[in-house]
Amino acid sequence: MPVLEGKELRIVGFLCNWCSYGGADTAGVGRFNQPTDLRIIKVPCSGRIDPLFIVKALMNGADGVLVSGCHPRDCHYSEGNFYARRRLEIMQKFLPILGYEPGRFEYTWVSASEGQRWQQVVTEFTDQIHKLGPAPKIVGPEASDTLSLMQAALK
Amino acid sequence: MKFQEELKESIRKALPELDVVIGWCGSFDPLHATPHFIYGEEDIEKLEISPLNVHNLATYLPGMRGKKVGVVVKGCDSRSVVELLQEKLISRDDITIFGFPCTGVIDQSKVKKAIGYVGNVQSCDMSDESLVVVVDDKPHSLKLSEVLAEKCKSCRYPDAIISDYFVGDRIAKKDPAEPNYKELEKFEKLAVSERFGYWLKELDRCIRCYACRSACPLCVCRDHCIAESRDPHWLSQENNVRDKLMFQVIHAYHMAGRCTECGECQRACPVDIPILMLKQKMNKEVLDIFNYEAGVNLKDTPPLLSFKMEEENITEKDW
Amino acid sequence: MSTKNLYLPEIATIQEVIQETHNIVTFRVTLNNEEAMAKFKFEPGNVGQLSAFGIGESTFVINSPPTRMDYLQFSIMRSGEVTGKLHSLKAGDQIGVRAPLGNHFPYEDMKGKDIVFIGGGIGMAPLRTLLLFMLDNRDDYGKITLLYGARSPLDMAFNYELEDWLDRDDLDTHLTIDAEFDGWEHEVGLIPNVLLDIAPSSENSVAITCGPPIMIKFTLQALEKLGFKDEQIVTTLEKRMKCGVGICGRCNIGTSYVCKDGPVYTGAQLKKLPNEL
Amino acid sequence: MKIGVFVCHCGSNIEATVDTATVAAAAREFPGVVFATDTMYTCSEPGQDEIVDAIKEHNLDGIVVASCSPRMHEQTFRRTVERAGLNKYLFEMANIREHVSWIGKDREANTNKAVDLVRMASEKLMNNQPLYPKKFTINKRVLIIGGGVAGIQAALDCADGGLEVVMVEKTSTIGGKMAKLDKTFPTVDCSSCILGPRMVDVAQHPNITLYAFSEIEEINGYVGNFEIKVKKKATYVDWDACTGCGICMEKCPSKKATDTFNEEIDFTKAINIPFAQAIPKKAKIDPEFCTMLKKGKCGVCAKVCPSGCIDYEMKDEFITEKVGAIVTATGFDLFDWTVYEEYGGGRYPDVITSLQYERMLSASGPTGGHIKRPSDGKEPKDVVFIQCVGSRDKSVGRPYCTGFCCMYTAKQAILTKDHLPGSQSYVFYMDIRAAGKLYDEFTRRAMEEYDTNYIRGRVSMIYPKGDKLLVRGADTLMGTQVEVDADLVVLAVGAEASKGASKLAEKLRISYDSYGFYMEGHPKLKPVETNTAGVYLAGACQGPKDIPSSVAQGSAAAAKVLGLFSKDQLESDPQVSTVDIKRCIGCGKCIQTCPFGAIKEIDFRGMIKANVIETICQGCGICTSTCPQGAVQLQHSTDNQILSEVNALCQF
Amino acid sequence: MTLVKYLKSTDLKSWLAELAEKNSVFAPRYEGDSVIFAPFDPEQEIYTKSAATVPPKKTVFPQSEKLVDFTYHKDPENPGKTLIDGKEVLPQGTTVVFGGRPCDVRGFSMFDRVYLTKETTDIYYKARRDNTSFITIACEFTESTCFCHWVGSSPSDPIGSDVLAVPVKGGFLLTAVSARGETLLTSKLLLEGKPKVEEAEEVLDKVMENLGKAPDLSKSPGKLLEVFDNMEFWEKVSAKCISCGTCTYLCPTCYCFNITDEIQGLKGSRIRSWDNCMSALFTMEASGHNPRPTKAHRLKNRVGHKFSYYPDLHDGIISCYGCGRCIKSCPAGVDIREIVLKAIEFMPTVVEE
Repeated sequence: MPVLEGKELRIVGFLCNWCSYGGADTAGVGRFNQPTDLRIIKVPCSGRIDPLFIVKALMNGADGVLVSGCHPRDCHYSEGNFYARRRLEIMQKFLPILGYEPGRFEYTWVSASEGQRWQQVVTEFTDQIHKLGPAPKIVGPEASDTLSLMQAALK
Repeated sequence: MKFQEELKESIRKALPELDVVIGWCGSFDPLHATPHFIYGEEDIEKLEISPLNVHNLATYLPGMRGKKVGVVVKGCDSRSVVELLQEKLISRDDITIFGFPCTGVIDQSKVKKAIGYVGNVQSCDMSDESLVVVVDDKPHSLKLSEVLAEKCKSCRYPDAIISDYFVGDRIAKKDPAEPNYKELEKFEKLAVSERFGYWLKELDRCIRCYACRSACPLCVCRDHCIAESRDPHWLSQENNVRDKLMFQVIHAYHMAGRCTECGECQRACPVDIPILMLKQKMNKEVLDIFNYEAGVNLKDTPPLLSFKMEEENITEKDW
Repeated sequence: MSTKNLYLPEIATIQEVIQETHNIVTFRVTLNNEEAMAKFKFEPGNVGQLSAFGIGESTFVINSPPTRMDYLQFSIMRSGEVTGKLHSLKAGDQIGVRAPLGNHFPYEDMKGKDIVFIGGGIGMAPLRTLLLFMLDNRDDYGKITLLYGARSPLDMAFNYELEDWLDRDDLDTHLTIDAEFDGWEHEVGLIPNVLLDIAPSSENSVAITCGPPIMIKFTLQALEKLGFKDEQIVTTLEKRMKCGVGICGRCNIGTSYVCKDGPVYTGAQLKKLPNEL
Repeated sequence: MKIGVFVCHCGSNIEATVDTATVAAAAREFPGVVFATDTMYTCSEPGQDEIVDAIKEHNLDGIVVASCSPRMHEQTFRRTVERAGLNKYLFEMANIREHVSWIGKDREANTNKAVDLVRMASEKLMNNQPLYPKKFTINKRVLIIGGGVAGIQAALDCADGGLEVVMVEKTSTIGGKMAKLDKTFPTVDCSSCILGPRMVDVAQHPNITLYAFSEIEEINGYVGNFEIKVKKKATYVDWDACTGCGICMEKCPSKKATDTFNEEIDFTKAINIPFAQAIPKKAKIDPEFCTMLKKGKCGVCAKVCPSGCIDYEMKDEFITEKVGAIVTATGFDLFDWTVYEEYGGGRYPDVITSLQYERMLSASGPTGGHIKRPSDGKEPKDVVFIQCVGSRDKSVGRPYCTGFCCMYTAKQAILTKDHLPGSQSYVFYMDIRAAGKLYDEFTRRAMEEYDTNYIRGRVSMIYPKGDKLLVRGADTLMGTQVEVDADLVVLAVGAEASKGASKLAEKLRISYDSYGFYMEGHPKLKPVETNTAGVYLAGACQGPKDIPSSVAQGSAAAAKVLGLFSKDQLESDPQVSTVDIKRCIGCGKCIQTCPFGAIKEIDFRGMIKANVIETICQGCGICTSTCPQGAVQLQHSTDNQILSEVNALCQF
Repeated sequence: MTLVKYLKSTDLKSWLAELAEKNSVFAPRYEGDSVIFAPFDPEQEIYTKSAATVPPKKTVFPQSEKLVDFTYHKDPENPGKTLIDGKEVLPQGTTVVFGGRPCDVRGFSMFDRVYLTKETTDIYYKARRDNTSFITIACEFTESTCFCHWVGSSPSDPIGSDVLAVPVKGGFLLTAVSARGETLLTSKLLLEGKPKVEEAEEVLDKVMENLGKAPDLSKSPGKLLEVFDNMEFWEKVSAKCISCGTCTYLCPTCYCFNITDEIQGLKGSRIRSWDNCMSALFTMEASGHNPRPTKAHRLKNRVGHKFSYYPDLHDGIISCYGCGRCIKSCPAGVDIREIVLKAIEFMPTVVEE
């Protein structure tokens, strides 16, 4: 089932199991309303996230990617989010050269108790992606397939 | 070159203790050089030092683990050696480094552009300032500065940073002290859709030969690159520009904080795709965020393999 | 020129799955197209490419004999992605089959001779097709000896027919394992050593051997000691294969393409090939 | 793979905003899914039975349950599929309650999202592999780090339970902070009378090996099999021979050594035994003050020692101990209050800490239990106690409440009156926190029976006025300014993590908060566990605690250790990294980044390869995202599993 | 009588535009700094001076093509029952390739002997081969990497082509060298060619003269087998090889491929893509065993295949047409000519007993 045409954009979240996934659960338990665009992939630790997953998601058609882990120093594995912070930061700074607007990908820290913060993060990020609109998509085998679509869109 | 004979002498001295020394010699036409493997006395004479020696010979080192290898390096190549040593991909005890003052190498694409057709080069005479290339009996005079590789124009490490033998007089560090990212910065100013379209158009002609990776001295996965593996299955074998671009992102990211910008990826590309820019972008950010440059200090750790509890230059989004 | 699509597999249904050992399963399959199944012809030693669609193809010998055509039997040892996927399939699931491919055992040339089969581990699979074929044409051949070895009884495939083979009067069956094992009543020892103990005569004989490279190496030495000449030895080779029809270019040893010109080679043929196993 | 999908209504919790029947119908179209249904309460007994039956009936070898958060019921369903004979890792959950039905009311969008989450789960499941735990034997010895009351309790409980205990204490005596106290609240009984016998028990217990004046140098290994390197710091006294007679201390001419046990309200000798009841009661030389060690002259102690145990050449010694579990009970230290300029920043001798006051009150202390002003040795009349010094104060980076200061201040006010009946105590406080059995009654006694003047408000300034200190503060209840001419000011200084706690945490590979307190496994349910298997917490190292809480935690940690050791073998979590030896090129990047030291270099047929020690690996996956060729894969979160989830979301 | 026509350079684009009405037309043009074959675009300049960076191999043998599309069909009544169907995906339409060189186009004759034999017909290859015409430009210049004359070809070799275009002043002399070629030369834009025949011949003579004398490679099949087991020889000649695939992917005669599956959900494809014998993965078996474990083994196979095995199987025809791309584009300067000559000259050192 594709995203709800016109209503939703495709937003992928990578959340660490110990803090942010729990934070999202806490938000759920607290019935904190959130936009429906985001789909969450659970990983054990933000340090597990290869930044290339983010690129893969974008190139495969995601409009936005959100990563969330434990606050620095609170990592369940003590160091995972410190590595993650460096790697995610560098990828975030890199993406614009490929033609993805800054803001398509964000990362943040949310603890298991911060349900409200999670609600805020999801709401703001979804809003941010909707403001940017759909991300450029690569279609078809040849560059011309995509380029002609892009040109058509400009007209 | 003045110190060529001196270099040969050093190699002659070191060779008995070594399995092989890697340098350069002439190739299929006078405009090209090729890596030259010196196994014995008889191979030494062919060695030539010239601005045609584009190849970064450090590329061969990780594949020769366990052998005693001598390697002749330009300043930029020596940074690859440093990075390899730093990552313990080669052992200092096994390699002997021959350094010399490098005044820059020639970019063949620029020569091609300047002359037009270089299929049949009959001779190529080089001086400090210029070169005269004779193609089909017609001489073409070119200023060296016009055809110098881009990386050489802003070179900050003309002398090998690490060497066991250094021949010739060291060149003092040239200005500018900061890497030159002017072209990159120009590109970054384009509209997002233009940037996006640019890469698709450029990567479209990629033939997935992966010479970019094979020529990279720091692509050490070699036979186990994830470009062709199914577990993990990052890329499909389908003919699509998406996977071609994805591979370049993978390469750039795997090089983040490790790339010394030797430019071999782009030079090796048989269809001249400007992929170095992606690595430059990564390096620019690495410098910005971590104040780090790869292959300069033996004791460094690549920034993505380490961390600080407090990162001075990372400002996280405030939600 | 043929207009048949070399790469389009026949869809087949797995009728039965037999878990042979912890890492070997056997599929009994029939082609979905009944006409194709009825017309299907092959020779002992021919191989087939099995497809797990979405993962890929891998080569296996057809180890049932052409004399028993209720189904085609393939035994699959788990080693990579395709075999991993095949191992997860169950009866009723569908796979693709491209067969027959490759050459076959020169069974015509073996008529009237004594036959010695020497199989190690999964190497028993290619021997099985020829063994059953010969048993089904028993009068054409002289004495038939089978030596089948595996690391342990737990690694021994085709358990369900070993008893029958042992019981037969017209087949001299020897089973061996590498090391002592509780309850094992047969021989213990490495195949080449047991072979020397059995010491089949080389006179008017053919030895057919298949198994892991190291076993082959020492078995060939043992056969030489027993007086077998290169022409009297037949073995099969394995290579990474893709097309199965001698085009894609990876399985060659010099001029010989294992997928098309093999997998069956005599000792004499092997000696003529460049040394690139 | 044959997958069964169960979409849970959770009563109306999910069904109210997600059309579960539609989700199940959509799931039937997914690759591999051969059975899909919606159920009322999947976690209920009939719900679970339905899964078991379906596995049998449809020959399923993978299960997806779309219901609540896996943090809620993943374990439950894993047991269910195991009951049906499936490996428990051939199971995935889609969280359609906390992440879908509870956070939005748009039924269409929710249903659509739930379908996506189920697709993601089933695509991942197709890449799952059965995983099996490995069994390994354990060394049933326990290391206790810190010999305060929490550590002592843990050690004795473990030792009484039959375990061999190794206790490492960094000072030359056990007893910790409690040994310095005069009396304890709310019973006002003698601290050393309660603790002393427990300390003796430690010394005499056949199962306990005590290393005092020692520190942890290195910790290797994993739960069940730790290897500890202990540094026995040089004491310059052969403790095997020392009888603790104290002659050396008596004769030592160097009298200006720092007396840490007495909180530096007096000096001690360069060779000293901290206090009379010290365990072990052994002398040690403080090299900073010993003229023999500094200048090579003196040697008095060696001359007078009847057992000849002085050894000026002594060096630090390293001992290796093998244990199966570790209890950290490193306690707390006091906040450095001298940052408070308004209290004089340490310049006024008659402004002291509560712990210094405690030593002054103690009969075995340097003043012999007499309250004397440090400046002139006079008995004070007006004593001011200031609460919350370095507690509940964001301006000094200590926003938390130390928790026990209210109580000991009340105790000290009472004791002041007992010692000096003519005295008057004043307490400046923010709130009275007296939540504990008999606690509130105790503070009331201080106010009502002992006439302590409790003033709710902060002190803004202390400055000398003649030989007194003028304490100026606000009385926020009266809305007035208060000034007290005090003879002595006692600061209730807050607790912080003990010095070196963070360094030790790094060796233990456990997490700590920004104040250096160790992180428990779960704030409610795992108060004494850490996230590193086999490492437990007791006492104030986890956060400020009073004596009963510390003791309770000591016992709790001991119970955990005894529980752990009740099995002869442990099972390791199979969700760990494994190395594909064929793909590994031995670059060592994984080794470099592993926070647990779980990856080691091995030689494989002459090639360097990485190897994961399954029992050490905690399953974070940093190695997997570090390895450029994907040779190290974290089981159950492999690249292919995550990629299949990404693809499931992005390519449909 | 052979059909000859004259095409003015200025009419080239119009002519190709005419051809593009019924065919997809490929022509060489600059993309970045390299010349590649791309769908004809009247807006872009066509490059005709020398051989393209990448040969037009992909027009008949694409870098990656679908062989089979397969679908898992679920039985709506019983989701447990899944049927698979696999459909062949055959290429459609006709193609005209303008601007290949004789060495590029003759390369396909090397494919033919393998892909179109009596027993095996690769119908995908055949479908493209039968429907692709080549208008080949004979070489007016030679490059230092050219050695077509060593391997039995020449700068005007018509094998595999339909029309041969010889550069003459102001345009090209077009000669139909196949029946299909004649049908391509019907445009009104083309002028009578006879007056230009002589000039064209002169051009070709001059080129041959420039190429010089070719060494005798007839002994290469035997000599390469002789040095087969001399690993020191192969290690030395392969030392500078970096094991990339540039030589194979740019080679007009390299025909090896890989077959892999890709699947999304219930639908997927079986894909054939160019493979590269210089990669260790080419022969790596699932067990981890690799019969060609080092680059020396692999380069030996590449040279051996072209200069020994193929000629042994196919009437002595060397499966290299001397385009020289593997030399020119090799990032490390490996020169296949040098290796073959070294093998031919190689004298095994006789060890005295």
